[in-house]
Amino acid sequence: MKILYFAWLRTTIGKSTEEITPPETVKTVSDLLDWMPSLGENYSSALEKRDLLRIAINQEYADPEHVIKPDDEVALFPPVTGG
Amino acid sequence: MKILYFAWLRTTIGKSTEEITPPETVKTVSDLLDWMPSLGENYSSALEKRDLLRIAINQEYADPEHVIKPDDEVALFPPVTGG
Amino acid sequence: MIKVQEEDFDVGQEIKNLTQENHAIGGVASFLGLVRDIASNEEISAMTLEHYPGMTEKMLAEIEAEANRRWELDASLIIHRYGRMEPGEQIVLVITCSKHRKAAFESCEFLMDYLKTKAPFWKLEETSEGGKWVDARDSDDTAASRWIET
Amino acid sequence: MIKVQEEDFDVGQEIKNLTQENHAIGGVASFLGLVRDIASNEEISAMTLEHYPGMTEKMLAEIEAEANRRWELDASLIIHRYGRMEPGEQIVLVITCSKHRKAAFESCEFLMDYLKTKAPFWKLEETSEGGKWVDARDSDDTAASRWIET
Repeated sequence: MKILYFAWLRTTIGKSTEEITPPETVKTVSDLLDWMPSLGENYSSALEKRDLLRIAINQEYADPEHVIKPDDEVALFPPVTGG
Repeated sequence: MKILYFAWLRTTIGKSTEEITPPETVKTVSDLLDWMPSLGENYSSALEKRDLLRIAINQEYADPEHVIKPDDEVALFPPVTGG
Repeated sequence: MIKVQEEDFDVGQEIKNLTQENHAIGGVASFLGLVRDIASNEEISAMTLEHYPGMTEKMLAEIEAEANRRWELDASLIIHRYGRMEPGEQIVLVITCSKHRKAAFESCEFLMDYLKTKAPFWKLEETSEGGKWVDARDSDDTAASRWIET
Repeated sequence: MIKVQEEDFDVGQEIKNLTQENHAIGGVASFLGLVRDIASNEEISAMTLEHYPGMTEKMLAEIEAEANRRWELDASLIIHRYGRMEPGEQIVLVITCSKHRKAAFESCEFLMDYLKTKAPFWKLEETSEGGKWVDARDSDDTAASRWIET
């Protein structure tokens, strides 16, 4: 699964994109966010403000209950501040 | 007293400005509009839609009760349609 | 700033003039009014705008001062043309500049609504049947009445 | 029309491009966002806008389609820049063209409000203390929530 990070999530995790293969128990966005801190301290630190995060699946906003599939493009980012 | 006409008031009356000297009984804008039709048919025809007219005294909007003085600049015109 | 003129104007240049010296400005709202080729289902070949020189400038300056009293603006501009114009030509431009977008949007709309009901301009439209004075629209009074402070 | 680009843009030219072929347009509302030199009482020397290529275009196109569904527009345009910009530089431009001014004003404000809360852009401000990611503002959510159809 391709995953992308933006803004302070990108700088805290230290990369803008990566391929990950979560365990089979990870079925939804929420499961993914539960599992990610196990990847390292930078991940757990980035996910501390988890309630603030926005999630997009295949470039559309998604809820925590959204089911993710292996070939999805998943993006994690803070609330947007453009305009 | 200087008087100005604009838009269809100007074309109906047939002039854009003139000097008039109303009788002493004309004290307010309302009195002026009562008296003007006596100036000719073009005036009475222009003042038929009297309730629609807007009045400005010295380039500020004025009510019918506004008292007019001999050296005032009085303007009569239809509702504005700029912009 | 108020400009009542016969000549055309350049929207981009006017925005630049207002903003280039002031980097506190975050938002610029503008409205540009154009001559339409159709009005009340009739084809318009041209339009002539009559105005009341002197009172026009006075009313526009009053309206602009009122907007600056109600909103915190860094700059504002009203340009209104008079004379003969053809479809597609620019008639009026209102620009408001502020730190934040809400003040810029609201004051720009306020200026247009007030200008429509207060500024002494009258449109004469040329159709195939000759010249016709445009009637004022009730919807303009309604739009302006929103801004009455209670 | 949607443009997501690093280069600057010319407001006057963009308005001309949208309006010159269509003389049914009577009103053009626009909003231009500029880089401010002060934010939260700190001096800003520059700003970098990060975005999510692909999703940005998709979201802006969705927002624009929604505006065209809600209002009768003759033309609309959103330009949003990304990359590094200094105070005074142009960030975003929204233009809406309609027969009447109310539709133009409302849809322009709608587009800005939605863009502010939906389009995946993030601002990094450079101050004397280094780079700082800008926090989202509650007032932007409030502004966008006005447009929820009930």
